[in-house]
Amino acid sequence: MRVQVKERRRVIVRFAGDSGDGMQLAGSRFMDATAEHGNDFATLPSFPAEIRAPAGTLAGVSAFQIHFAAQDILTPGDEPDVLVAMNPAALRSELGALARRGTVIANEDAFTKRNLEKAGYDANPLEDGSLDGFHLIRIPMTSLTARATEAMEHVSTRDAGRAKNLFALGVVSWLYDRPTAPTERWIRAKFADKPGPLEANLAAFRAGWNFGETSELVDVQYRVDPATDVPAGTYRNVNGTTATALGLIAASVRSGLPLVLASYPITPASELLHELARHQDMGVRTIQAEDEIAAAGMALGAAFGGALGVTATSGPGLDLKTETIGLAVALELPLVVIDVQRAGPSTGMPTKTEQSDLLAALHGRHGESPLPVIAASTPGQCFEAAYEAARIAVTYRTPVILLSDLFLANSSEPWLIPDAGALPPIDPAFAQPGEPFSPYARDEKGARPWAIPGTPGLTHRIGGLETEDVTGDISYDGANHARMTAIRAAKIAGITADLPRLEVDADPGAELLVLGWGSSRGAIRAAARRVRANGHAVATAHLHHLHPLPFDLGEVLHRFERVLVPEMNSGQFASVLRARFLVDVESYGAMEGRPLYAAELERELEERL
Amino acid sequence: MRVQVKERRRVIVRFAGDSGDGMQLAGSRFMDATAEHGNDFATLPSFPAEIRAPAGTLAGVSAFQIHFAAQDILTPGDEPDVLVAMNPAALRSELGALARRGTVIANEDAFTKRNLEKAGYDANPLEDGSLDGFHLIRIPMTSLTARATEAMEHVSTRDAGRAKNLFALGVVSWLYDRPTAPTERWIRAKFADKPGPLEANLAAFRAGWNFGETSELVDVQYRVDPATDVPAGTYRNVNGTTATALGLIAASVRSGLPLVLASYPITPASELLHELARHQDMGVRTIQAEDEIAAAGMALGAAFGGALGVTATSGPGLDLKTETIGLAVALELPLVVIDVQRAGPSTGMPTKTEQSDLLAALHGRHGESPLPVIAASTPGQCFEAAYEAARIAVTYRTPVILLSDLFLANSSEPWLIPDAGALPPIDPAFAQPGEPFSPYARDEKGARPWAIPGTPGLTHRIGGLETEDVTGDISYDGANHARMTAIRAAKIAGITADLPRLEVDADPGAELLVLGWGSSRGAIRAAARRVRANGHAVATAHLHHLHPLPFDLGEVLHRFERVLVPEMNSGQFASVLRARFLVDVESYGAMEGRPLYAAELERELEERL
Amino acid sequence: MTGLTKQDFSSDQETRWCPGCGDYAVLAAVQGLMPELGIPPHRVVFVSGIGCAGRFAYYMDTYGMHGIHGRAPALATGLAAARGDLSIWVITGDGDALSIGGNHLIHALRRNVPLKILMFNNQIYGLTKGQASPTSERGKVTKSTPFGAHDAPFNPLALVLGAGATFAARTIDRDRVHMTAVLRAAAEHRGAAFVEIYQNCPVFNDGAFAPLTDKQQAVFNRIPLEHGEPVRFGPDSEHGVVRAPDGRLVVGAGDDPAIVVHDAHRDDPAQAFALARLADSPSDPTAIGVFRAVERPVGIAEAGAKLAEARGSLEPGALHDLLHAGDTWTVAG
Amino acid sequence: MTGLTKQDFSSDQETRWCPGCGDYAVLAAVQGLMPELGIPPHRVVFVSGIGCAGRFAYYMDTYGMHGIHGRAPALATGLAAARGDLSIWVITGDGDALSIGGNHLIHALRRNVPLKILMFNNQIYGLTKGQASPTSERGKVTKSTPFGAHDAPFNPLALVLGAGATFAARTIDRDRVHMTAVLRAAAEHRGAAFVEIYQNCPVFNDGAFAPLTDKQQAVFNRIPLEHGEPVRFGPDSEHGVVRAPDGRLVVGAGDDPAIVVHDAHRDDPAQAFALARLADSPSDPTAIGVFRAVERPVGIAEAGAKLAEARGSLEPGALHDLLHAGDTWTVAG
Ligand SMILES: Cc1ncc(C[n+]2csc(CCOP(=O)(O)OP(=O)(O)O)c2C)c(N)n1
Ligand SMILES: Cc1ncc(C[n+]2csc(CCOP(=O)(O)OP(=O)(O)O)c2C)c(N)n1
Ligand code: SF4
Ligand code: SF4
Ligand SMILES: [Mg+2]
Ligand SMILES: [Mg+2]
Repeated sequence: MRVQVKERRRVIVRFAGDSGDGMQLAGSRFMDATAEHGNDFATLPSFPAEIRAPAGTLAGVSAFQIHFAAQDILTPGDEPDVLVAMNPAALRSELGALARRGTVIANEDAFTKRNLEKAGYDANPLEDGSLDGFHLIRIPMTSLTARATEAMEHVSTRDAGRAKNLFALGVVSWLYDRPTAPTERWIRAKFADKPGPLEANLAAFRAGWNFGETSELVDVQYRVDPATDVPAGTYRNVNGTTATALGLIAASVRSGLPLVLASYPITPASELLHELARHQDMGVRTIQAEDEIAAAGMALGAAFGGALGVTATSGPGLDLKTETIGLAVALELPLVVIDVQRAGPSTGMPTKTEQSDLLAALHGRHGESPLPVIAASTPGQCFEAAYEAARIAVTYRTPVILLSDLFLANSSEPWLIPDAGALPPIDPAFAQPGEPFSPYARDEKGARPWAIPGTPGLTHRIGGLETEDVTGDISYDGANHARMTAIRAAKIAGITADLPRLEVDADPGAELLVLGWGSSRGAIRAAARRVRANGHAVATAHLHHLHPLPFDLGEVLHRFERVLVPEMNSGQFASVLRARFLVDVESYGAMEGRPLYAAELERELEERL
Repeated sequence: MRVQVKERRRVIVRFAGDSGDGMQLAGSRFMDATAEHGNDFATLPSFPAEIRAPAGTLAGVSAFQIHFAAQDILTPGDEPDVLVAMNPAALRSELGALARRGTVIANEDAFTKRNLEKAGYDANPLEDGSLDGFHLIRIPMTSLTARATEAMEHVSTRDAGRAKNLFALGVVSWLYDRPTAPTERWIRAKFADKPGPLEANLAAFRAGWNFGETSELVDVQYRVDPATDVPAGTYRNVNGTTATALGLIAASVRSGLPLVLASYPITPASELLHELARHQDMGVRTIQAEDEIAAAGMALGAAFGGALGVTATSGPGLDLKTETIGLAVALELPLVVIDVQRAGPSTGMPTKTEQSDLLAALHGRHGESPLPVIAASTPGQCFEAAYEAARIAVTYRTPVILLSDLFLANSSEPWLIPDAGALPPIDPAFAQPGEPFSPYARDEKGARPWAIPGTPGLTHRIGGLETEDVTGDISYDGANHARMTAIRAAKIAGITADLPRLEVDADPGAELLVLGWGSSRGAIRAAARRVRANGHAVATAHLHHLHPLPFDLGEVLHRFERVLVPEMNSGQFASVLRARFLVDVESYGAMEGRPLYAAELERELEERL
Repeated sequence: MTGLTKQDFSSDQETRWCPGCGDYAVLAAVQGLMPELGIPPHRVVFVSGIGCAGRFAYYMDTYGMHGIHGRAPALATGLAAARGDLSIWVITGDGDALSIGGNHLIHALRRNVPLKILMFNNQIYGLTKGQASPTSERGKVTKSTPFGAHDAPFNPLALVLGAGATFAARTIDRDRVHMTAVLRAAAEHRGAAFVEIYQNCPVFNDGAFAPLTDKQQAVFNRIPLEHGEPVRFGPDSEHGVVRAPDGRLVVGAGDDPAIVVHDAHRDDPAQAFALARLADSPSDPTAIGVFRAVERPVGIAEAGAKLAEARGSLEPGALHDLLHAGDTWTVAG
Repeated sequence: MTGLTKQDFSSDQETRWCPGCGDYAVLAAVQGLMPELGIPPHRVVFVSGIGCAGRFAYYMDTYGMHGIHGRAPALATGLAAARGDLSIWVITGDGDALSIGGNHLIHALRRNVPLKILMFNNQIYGLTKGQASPTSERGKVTKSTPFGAHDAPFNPLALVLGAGATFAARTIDRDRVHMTAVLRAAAEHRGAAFVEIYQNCPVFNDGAFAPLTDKQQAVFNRIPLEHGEPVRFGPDSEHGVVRAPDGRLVVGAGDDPAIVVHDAHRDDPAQAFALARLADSPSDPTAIGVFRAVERPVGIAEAGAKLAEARGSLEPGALHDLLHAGDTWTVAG
């Protein structure tokens, strides 16, 4: 039979199965094929919570969502059009998200009595009509994979059993007409010296593809043309973690400062430690410290020695670094502190995202200890954000807190690779022997000299006790303390002079400004796009510098009737703006441990238009 | 000759000398005599910074200031009328504070070449006319003390040498006609079994008194009549540390909960540990933990066991307790965290006061972790504040941060002793065996059950991972997380219902409201008194609950044209009010490591009137 | 016997460890031992840190607190200070106890706080998916050490003996009988008891203890310690731990006259220390059992008793008197 | 010789310790030793914690960082990781190192970070004016323990040996010659060196070490350790440390054939541990000198070297290549 081919502008697919089913792998392969095909895309994996749950249970479900389109897109998407469910638990935990009349591709072999029970189904949803609202495609993937691989000499039944994810991938690849070459290439490279898995995976993938082509079950194929509206250049796929690592290494190379990352493992920040640990060849030094306090201390000690000192963590670890960050404020040494936010309070939900550490980053230190706070907005932008954090830390001799979050860290998108040579310069400007030297003298930016051990003639002592202006000697003088407090604050506030004016994307006559920070960027822009499509005028702007704020922000806020700040917390940034500008900023806070959805923001905006 | 006697309403005396000179002792004796005499008073000791400085140096100066009056007074006073200077360093470091045409009583024996050098004088200020603007009384205290004690059989020259502070005390006691009995009583008790010091001190004290009476150097005696406008009742003298300790013990006794204080020493909070450690007999248990993290953990562990768990610290220690306080927020267990603020950032100036930990107390935890914050306003009020902190912690099953500061901790004033029986009840309301029980069910106040180990049938587990509403089971459900976040916030916000409306002391037609919190209370009221005496109308109010805020605060703020918030920081509380009420609150921040002065506030007020 | 059963100590929470995880065996052993101790569930408290091991507390139907990473000993110390009437157990991992929690561990042991501290040592970070721990051997390749760990590991028993632990023992997840005996001894110890449990993590560090658990190798590598007995091992006790002329403990013949006799109750911890240092990693013959068990004052308990006493004997007027202590004066109305 | 003098290492800051404080003696000894080491002041860094001892850093005319309480070993570890070309010294107190800083101390030693850690042990909290420290003896009355400390103290050398310290020594503020020799040995050690210095605090704990410093008593109480020498002491070496039949080290006669010969370079730390445990408080005969000094890999330094190397050999295009690593695709303009 001839299948009809339909066109689609944008599609969202979610692969879901047991942690053991290889869904992340299937998703990643689909992503690479999609990249090669030339669509724009964004992806979001979701892993089971901390502990490995028993196979087949809801707690054990692992999923990978990809949003791809013929135009540039901004988020991994809210509601999938297609859900691949490798077992009942996957179906049950993910079905809620599926779009109305969406497609379910289920591995019916897995819907055994035992598995149904484990997932908490009394009846088989594939049969009891509960899926009538959806387009259900049942495929016995396990047995078809087994059949496809049987009688292959190297293939064990175990190999066959573990290849069904490639079968699913084959089906979906056909469904959206993805190129098969990248996947086959990958399989060959990956299993070069493992003939069993190699043959099994190849066979399964092809079997899946052929099944799509021949089976009557799948009667439409969709075409999603390559995106044409993306800027020219060379791209690669990155998630936030990789982009952050690259940004730090770039800053290290460009500044000539060796990179020393001292961290203590914590989900989701650990990945950055893992990633950087592999780059010894780039002169990167990673230390797994005994705890977060030590990690911050080691990074600061390295900075004293003239390195780019970085420490990365998540909420609970940020709490522990507080005192040491305060010391860095007093010492006025460069230090980059990265907080990959997750849902709190306390241990909270370590595998869920949130933006609720903002006020802790701004104010979570005793005494008057101001420091710059920067927030990354997309996976790819993490590169820029990390680079900027390093630039400010080094230029102003100050600790900088870079806020990322679990969503950014794990989400991937195509990234336009920047020209290494064109990155803004970072000059450590170490104090030189022979120059007149006082430890707390200041340059025009208010920064003090960075005189590193080993420099003849510049021996000096610094510490956490209040220091005398210029000399850096210990001082208990009240007037000096007031002066130093003002000097520290002015230095940080002065960074504003370095910052570009705020980019505002405003329709003529727009009365509502939607102001975002951090990972809500994509969702906000997507929502704005939609309300504009509905014919409304709206303005959006996004902040990457949360302290100090862009010099023209106040003026921008006053230009609009209403200002809405969507954030994954209870309105923390909104309160900062209210205090600073006395503007009645409205806040939309979502705290469900997931990224903001374009759809919910669309609703919020519509209500206000 | 007959000395004339003049009347004074209020007098400020500062005793200053080397750490070794016993100034704190002289001052305290003077205070007790003043209390017995019936004046109202307030005192403020100031100690040399952390490390013992070499004798005779500026860094080694120790001082004690007392403000006493025939009317009720509010602060230890700004500018002393009389400065007792036991050596050149004392004169040099304290003279700046002395009132114009004030009196200097100097121990001229100590103005030797060596001491003058140590203090950095090239010429002897007693002779070079540099004190012409003041009324200078030179007394050879060392030699007169020696003479007064010579030939006493038990008195060694060492005893004599160390008694000159009592000579100075005698002079000043005569000058202000203090009763001598309390001092002589004290000497006899203190040195009961040390005949040498006993005789020496008695003789020195009397010699000083007689010197005042007979010497022509001192030609006026001042009378400061007993204060008549203080409320009736039984009084004792307390500093903030003692009052806090008594408040905690009272809460423990009234609630029936044993008091467990776990602390790690830190200036100025250590004193509370020392004070409470002495009260084993009241069922108080103190633990010196290995660090502040452990201290917070131990207090929280004790709370789990059904004790009143308390931990006390200062800025750097508060930083370290952050994560554990966040755990307490998640566990919803009672915990009292006391922060005796000192000047930051980092180690800062450990012996100087400040109010700069407010935002850290409010926001210094990752994630959404709201908790009540209370601030003590005077040394005596620390009793009430500590009691209230315990009451709220127990009633609402929440950590509470009580903010005090170094000034409050060390400053003393007469305290009207409350009736133990009349203190508000504190009911632990432990969950009882047999009652229906879910760990995260809630009472009408939103508090969860406190089911302590040892209770049959109520075994349960709690932890820092997000908990399911009611059951308390671990939950990674997004909707549940949003609900729990809201529930935790609502519980804390709901405390407002318990709080009295805000007392406002407003003159008819007052347009300026001076709103204070913490230890600025006395200075604000004194300043208001002065501008009123100058015929201005002004309003004052003082907050003891900083989160949640009194329900009528917003309405109060809007009643006035202008609102001024004086605080010993860069305007932290002002920013809280601006964010919450969008009122253009003005801030006056003094950050010189000293309490606010009534005089500077008077100036600020005058400018705004 | 108490009429209590294993079920009385098993909570309704579904266990969430990976299939084959050594933690299951420890849980079974503890739930099996509890009824024998004759302490009702409501007098037992499990305080745990964060890690796979930390989940243990949820599976015991006793009072429990799942604290924060590394702080369980501090939380438990506070509980012990407030309450002398409970049986308090701390569950921790090698990272939780020795990395972030090192300070609290050594101080809880120094103070001899009456806690039973069970450290599940899988020589890896399990919960965070496979980084090196302070007990990971030098050169180990993990997610955080792709080129091999370059630091030497702790010898946990040497560390705790150095900290003054009054009870220190080591056992193995796979040996239910041995583990139960060691845990019972810990439960009966008056002060702080530290038990290192070699625990296999099949996912991130499988087989780390094979030399001690694998049928073939075990008999040659396990050196069982019995108080008062010569330290012999091997299929026919042909090997033994002997003291060399220079004073060192070395592996020698089972019938060597210089064979060491184990004395767990000896005041001087030096020999226990030497036995602990026989092997720094379980690849060599390794001593297991109770290394040290000595009576020492339990300061916190004593003070705790004083506390209770004081509370008990508080006069009605005590608070009034305290408030009025020292010089007071009265202003007439 | 280097032409450097004591003055080259003395800063212009006025020393602010109490009159008679033992810290002065240590400062003098260190400033006296430095020139001999032949390292110019600008290659020397002193990192200190908070406490009276912590002020030390301000008095050395070298690079210095006065950190926060207990964290000096962590700060110094980071510095050592970034820089292999410096001589890094950590100055800490008994509270700074063993109470709040315990975890960083044991990990710095485990990692064998090339730091010279000098712990000024005055068995009290000096700077905060007299609370108990983890080395204060049981029963000690202090501001924080008005009824006497109820916890047992740490034996610092036993603790650090348990943590795997490759160099552990003890000396006394009052013995300039001994202190200088021990500090020199520490300076020459390749890895982490821990030196406990008994330091008198005349204000809050005067005479704590009198048995070892007082002319009369010292000869009877100091047990000097010399590598390769039998451990003898007393005016005429009439006493000695001997190994009892049961293996314990005890004080016996100087001519006892079972006398112990000190071996500081021995791989097995058990004997050093036993010597450290001879006395838990300096009231009894106490061993002083270098207990252990063994060569071990200095992981952080090796990695540090790799780091420098890698930086050196970075190709110009390296960053460009890294950014373009993996699958890339190009969109035509
Ligand atoms: C303050 C803080 N830092 C880091 C973490 C992340 N974390 C949780 S468990 C763990 C270590 C787990 O290893 P281990 O203690 O050996 O326990 P296991 O999982 O192996 O049983 C870490 C680093 C955390 N939860 N909190
Ligand atoms: C985080 C923190 N906690 C507590 C303190 C207060 N503090 C300063 S030094 C010190 C202990 C000093 O004792 P030790 O380390 O023995 O040094 P010493 O003064 O005896 O030389 C303490 C508790 C602090 N500065 N920072
Ligand atoms: S990761 Fe390892 S330790 Fe953790 S549950 Fe799985 S097997 Fe057990
Ligand atoms: S308090 Fe003690 S340790 Fe500190 S400086 Fe004075 S004498 Fe030295
Ligand atoms: Mg582990
Ligand atoms: Mg000390």
